[in-house]
Amino acid sequence: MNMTLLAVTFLPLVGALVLLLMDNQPSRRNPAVLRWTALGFSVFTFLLSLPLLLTFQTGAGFGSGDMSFVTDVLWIIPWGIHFHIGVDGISLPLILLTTFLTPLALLSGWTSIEKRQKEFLILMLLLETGMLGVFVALDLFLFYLFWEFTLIPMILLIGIWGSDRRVYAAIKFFLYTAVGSLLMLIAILALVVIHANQTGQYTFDLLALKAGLKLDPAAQIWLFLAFFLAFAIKVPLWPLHTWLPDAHTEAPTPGSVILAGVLLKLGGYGMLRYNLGLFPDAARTLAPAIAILAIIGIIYGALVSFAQKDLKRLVAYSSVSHMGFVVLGIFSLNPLGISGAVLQMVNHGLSTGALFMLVGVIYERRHTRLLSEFGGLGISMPIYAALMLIITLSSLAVPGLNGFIGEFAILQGAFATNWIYAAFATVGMILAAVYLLWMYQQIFTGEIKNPANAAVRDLNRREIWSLVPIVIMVFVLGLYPALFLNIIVPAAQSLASQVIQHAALTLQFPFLP
Amino acid sequence: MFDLVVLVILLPLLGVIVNAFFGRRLGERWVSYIGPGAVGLSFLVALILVLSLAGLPVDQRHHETILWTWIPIGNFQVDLGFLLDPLSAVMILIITGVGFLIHIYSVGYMHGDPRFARYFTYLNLFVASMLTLVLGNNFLVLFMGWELVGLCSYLLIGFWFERVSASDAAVKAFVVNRIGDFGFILGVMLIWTTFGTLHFTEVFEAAEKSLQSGAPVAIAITLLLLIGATGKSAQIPLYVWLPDAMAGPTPVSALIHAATMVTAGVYMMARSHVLFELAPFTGQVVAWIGAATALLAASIGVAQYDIKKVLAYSTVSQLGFMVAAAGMGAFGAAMFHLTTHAFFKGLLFLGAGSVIHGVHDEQDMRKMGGLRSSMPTTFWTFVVAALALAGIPPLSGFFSKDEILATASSQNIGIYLLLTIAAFLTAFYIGRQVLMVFFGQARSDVHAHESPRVMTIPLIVLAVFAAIAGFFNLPGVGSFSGWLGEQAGELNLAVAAISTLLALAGLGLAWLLYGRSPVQQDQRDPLAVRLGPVFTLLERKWYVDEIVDLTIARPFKALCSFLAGEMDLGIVDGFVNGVAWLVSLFSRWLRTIQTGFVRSYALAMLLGAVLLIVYVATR
Amino acid sequence: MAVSVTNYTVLSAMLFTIGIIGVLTRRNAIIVFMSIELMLNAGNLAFIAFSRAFGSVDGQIFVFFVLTVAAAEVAIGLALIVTIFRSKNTADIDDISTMRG
Amino acid sequence: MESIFFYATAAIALIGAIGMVLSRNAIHSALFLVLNFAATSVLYLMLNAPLLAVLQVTVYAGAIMVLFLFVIMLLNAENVSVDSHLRWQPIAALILGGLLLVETVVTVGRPLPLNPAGVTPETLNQLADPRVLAQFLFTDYLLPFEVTSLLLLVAMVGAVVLTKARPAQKRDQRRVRFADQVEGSEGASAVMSEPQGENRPVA
Repeated sequence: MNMTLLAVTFLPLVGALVLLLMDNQPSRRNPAVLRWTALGFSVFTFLLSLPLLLTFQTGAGFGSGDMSFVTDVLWIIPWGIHFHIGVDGISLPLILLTTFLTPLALLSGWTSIEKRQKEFLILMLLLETGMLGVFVALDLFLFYLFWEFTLIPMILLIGIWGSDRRVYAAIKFFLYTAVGSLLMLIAILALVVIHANQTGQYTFDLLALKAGLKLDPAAQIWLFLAFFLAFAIKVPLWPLHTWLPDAHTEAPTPGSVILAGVLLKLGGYGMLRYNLGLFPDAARTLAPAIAILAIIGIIYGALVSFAQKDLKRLVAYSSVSHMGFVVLGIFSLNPLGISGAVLQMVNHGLSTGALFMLVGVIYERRHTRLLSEFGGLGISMPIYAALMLIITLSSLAVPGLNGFIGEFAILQGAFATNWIYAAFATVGMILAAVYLLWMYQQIFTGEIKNPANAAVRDLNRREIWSLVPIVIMVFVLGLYPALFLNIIVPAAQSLASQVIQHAALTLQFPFLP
Repeated sequence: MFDLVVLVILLPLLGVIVNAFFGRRLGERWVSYIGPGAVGLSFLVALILVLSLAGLPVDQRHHETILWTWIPIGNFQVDLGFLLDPLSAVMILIITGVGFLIHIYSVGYMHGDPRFARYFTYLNLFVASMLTLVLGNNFLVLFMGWELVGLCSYLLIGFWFERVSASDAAVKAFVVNRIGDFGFILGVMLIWTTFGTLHFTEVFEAAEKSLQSGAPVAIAITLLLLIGATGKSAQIPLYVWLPDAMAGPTPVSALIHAATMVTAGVYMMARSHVLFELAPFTGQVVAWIGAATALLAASIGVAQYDIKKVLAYSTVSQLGFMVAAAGMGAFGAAMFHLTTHAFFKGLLFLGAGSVIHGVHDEQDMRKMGGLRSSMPTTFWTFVVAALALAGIPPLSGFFSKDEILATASSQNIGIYLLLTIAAFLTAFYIGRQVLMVFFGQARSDVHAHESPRVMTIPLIVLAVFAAIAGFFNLPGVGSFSGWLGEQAGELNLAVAAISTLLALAGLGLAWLLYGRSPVQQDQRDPLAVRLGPVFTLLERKWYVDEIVDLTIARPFKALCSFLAGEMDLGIVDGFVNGVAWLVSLFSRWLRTIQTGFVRSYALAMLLGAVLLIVYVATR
Repeated sequence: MAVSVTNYTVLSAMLFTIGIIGVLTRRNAIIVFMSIELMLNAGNLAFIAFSRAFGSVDGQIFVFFVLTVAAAEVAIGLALIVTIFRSKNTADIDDISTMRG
Repeated sequence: MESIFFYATAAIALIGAIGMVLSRNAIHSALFLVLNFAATSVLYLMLNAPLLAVLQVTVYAGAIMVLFLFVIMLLNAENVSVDSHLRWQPIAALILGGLLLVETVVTVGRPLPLNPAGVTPETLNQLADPRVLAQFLFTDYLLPFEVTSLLLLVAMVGAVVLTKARPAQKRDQRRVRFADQVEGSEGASAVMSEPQGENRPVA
């Protein structure tokens, strides 16, 4: 029983309950009391999660069944469902990302969310617990519970606070995700039943299943695919990505931040934890096909981004491209690629989250997302331009900023597996420069043609301080990624060593004569 | 003691931080102390370090400083570390020295610009990045600097971002450089996959030990690195960004696009010369690319009117000389030419900047003329640099260029011919420029004035170096080559005589066309009259930009909008929406079953009951 | 020839079928409703027949419950018919088809 | 003797049922149904269930059918057109009904003696004894019994609520408000949260 992790996971839920009991009509003296309460809870959650990082013992992690901060209670006895949570080097960075981004996302919606504020805040906090739950769950039932739990607040966030086509986007998001999830549910049940047939014991516990399950190759592949579909939709992997631009475009700013920042990572995390963890043989068999899809996604997302006229859609497609790197890294099936993928998830969460916050800033001022409406903002909003520049550069993987480390590790990992992967994926890195700089150019450079652009205010203090933490992390992770890599690498190594036996740490150097 | 090398980078970085956060509040006066001051201090530190390095025995001139492990992933370990050895010593002296002068010059040039502080932020950042590039002790730190200088170049080209042409040029520069980086980064990955390390010394040791000359992997690595070099050092086919980059402030062109950043490719090849020496095939490719670029760019330079465009193509051309030298294995000669070029081309750009400043932001040489008398300092320093570029002895350019030509004459006569023609054209176009700008009558009614002293003093200092730098590496003595551990070039009298004569001929031809009877206002260029369509072809830069636009840019845009429109919305999303549409079609049909007549529902129930009983009874 | 339980169940089945046919063919809501009562009654008959056959009182208790449920159902059902008749002015169930898809 | 009596009663029950279904007039239908119920209660007597026979007459033939007659007369719903929009409905009903009959007869039509071996006259007497029935009802079946009472209560309240006449005007008002809630749910809340918007701090 470890209280820290439990507290981190459920504190936002407590916050949501507290908000639920609060008066809908805030007092005249302190109109922002609801927002401050929600922010307080999320900040406190973040502070609580810091000890996780500081006291984390760099164990071998999930691969060896070595998890930290474990709580394991038998929950629903007849079916062997445990309340089993814990973290390892793969989930810890993502947990920190979640607790880090949620307060910032709340800040980004500080004034832009005007209607139904209380419900909004409650949903955001519920979403945080849901996401944290996915990352900490070590029981398939619990995992599925949290997995679906993240879906509902997100749909409502899009469907209630979104822009014009919000209902279409929300339903599309829901249907896509639900289709994947249901297949995963079937696969989970199949796993449990197969395990029960083999051992006579019902259990949903991930570690027990992992240790005790013997699957024949065909079953592995089918189950792998059922899990994979759910995760691939979430990531999203080409060609399952079309919900993303719609959802991102229609979602309110905080929703987009969380969606891009954390929700997409649930997919990548799921692939690592479940696809690689439970079905190593199938992962090995299918890795080339998946890697090719990932590479198509990388290039395709970048090309399509370039042709977008809507700022949010552009960033959304850039996510398709960047998350393609994550999938490629995972299915390079070596420690380099996997570590890079985890780091890239964190980096993408930071940079794309910040990008959406920045887009939200001008949307709030100009009520348009069309690139053609902007131009010359560099004159009227210098601070904004500077922050946007840093985030854009982080997103296009300039070394010294965070984006580079993850992408390079992924590319290097992919190169070690098959150099052709890396060659094509690197094209994505070039294209990132094309579309991101093009975007930057459209917004900030040139003369101010539209008088509305001359009148926009630069960032206010709240907006600056909601972005500064991310900018700091962009630099910290760019120059000292060991902060996370020291945690990630052992877990990645043990995971990779299971997938590829006896090739864990020594990669072949194929060219050496 | 040598750990102080960190300070060399840290000082400009400190300038960046101070200027970025407090620049606006400090005001122009303080910024103009902090910006150049940081680089000046950095230069002093660098000078002390290099002098003490020179005091060591030859085999100990190698010092590494490691800050921390940058990327630790299992056996992939990359340090954030710096290497001070003779090669990087030369580079840091050029960067901080020339950089310092250009910073001072900028104080005058950028005077009164509303974004004065931001300019120095970027410029300091550039110096820090360039130092990171040359000081990195492994390929990845080099790559970090490599990308960061590209970034600074982007920021500075697009410094006046209100101008669409400037921001276009900035994006073009960054993107074209990224295309080069594609090769470079793949090369880096191949290096690690091959040798298991990215650390320079370890890689080169392993390569020398395990690879034979001409090993395929060596060729692959070097070709990939070459792609990177063609991007950064503006070689065929990736040179197209450099002429456009002139949209930035002129001191930037001097520092980044003449003296330092564009030479990064040459530096990188010199740094990894061990690998290049193992791949003679790549050497051939490099040499031919360099020579072809030298000639092509020189030919375009002949027909330009923009004072900076001439210099830009000249830079491309001179970089071609360096790259050709590197390709032929004469890394010492390449580095030497790099050094002298930093002086005289930096000076040329600064002179051009002074001219532009003097004639109130006019860049068209057809509207200049006769500036000799109104801008004497600028004129004399410009002439020194021009003669150095043309290769007139005993100015610096003569020695460095001659060393390259001598190598070429002994190794590859084809390359020698290309380079010699390029040298002739160089003399011609720089003569044409000097004559058009400084001689004859003023061709517009702008009242030209000499630049302030803060700008002319750097010109004078650079002029001195442009004049005497050749003596650092006299043929047969070769103190510079010796410092780099290379053999001194030999004096090939025939080659020297031919090139000197050709240079004089080029200058003479320029005088015949432009000096004897100076071009009048609204008069057609005499060369254009004589060459006709060929001149137009050269003036339009062989239509390369148009060809690129037609064959790459447009199809690319079309592909993108096809993918975004027909493909993504049409097919991929269309498939999804199609499935949804099918479901709703089925549902609409299914809906008609709900007639609303209770009795038909009852009938359905009865049917169900009948069937259920059949099922139960027959089971 | 003694009367067997079969006679009763067959009779019950016949009554049930007649009830069904009534429900399906008649348009008068009240007659439909009465047909349903007939079906319930047929069921009751079968219950009691089996109760007798097995010598168990359980069948009768079921019938007892069915009776009460039928009473409740009639009360609610007729109330519904009355309410519908008020708004639609008809007792024809074919006229009440607003819930079609 | 017994069988003749059975067949006669069964015939009357069938006539009642068929008459109920075929009558044009709803009143006739109701009366035929009463006939059927009466015949059925005779059959209950023959099956040793006197209490239920009595209940059948009082509850069904008495209370319920009177209720039916009341409603028929109240609504003037004696005659409703017989011909249907659903042309295939009667034919399908006959065919399926016939099939169901056949199936039922085939499945449950095994001869089962009315007085099987285990059933002694004593048990038959017990079956007929209301006290035995009552004992079961208040012991083993107490919970269902209570639930049933609750059900009847609910039905009673429900019938009252459903048939309570409402003034027309009031009903219309309700309808409008309902529509409001469906369409303008956001509008309502926007009004609620407006003061929040006004008072928010200038960040």
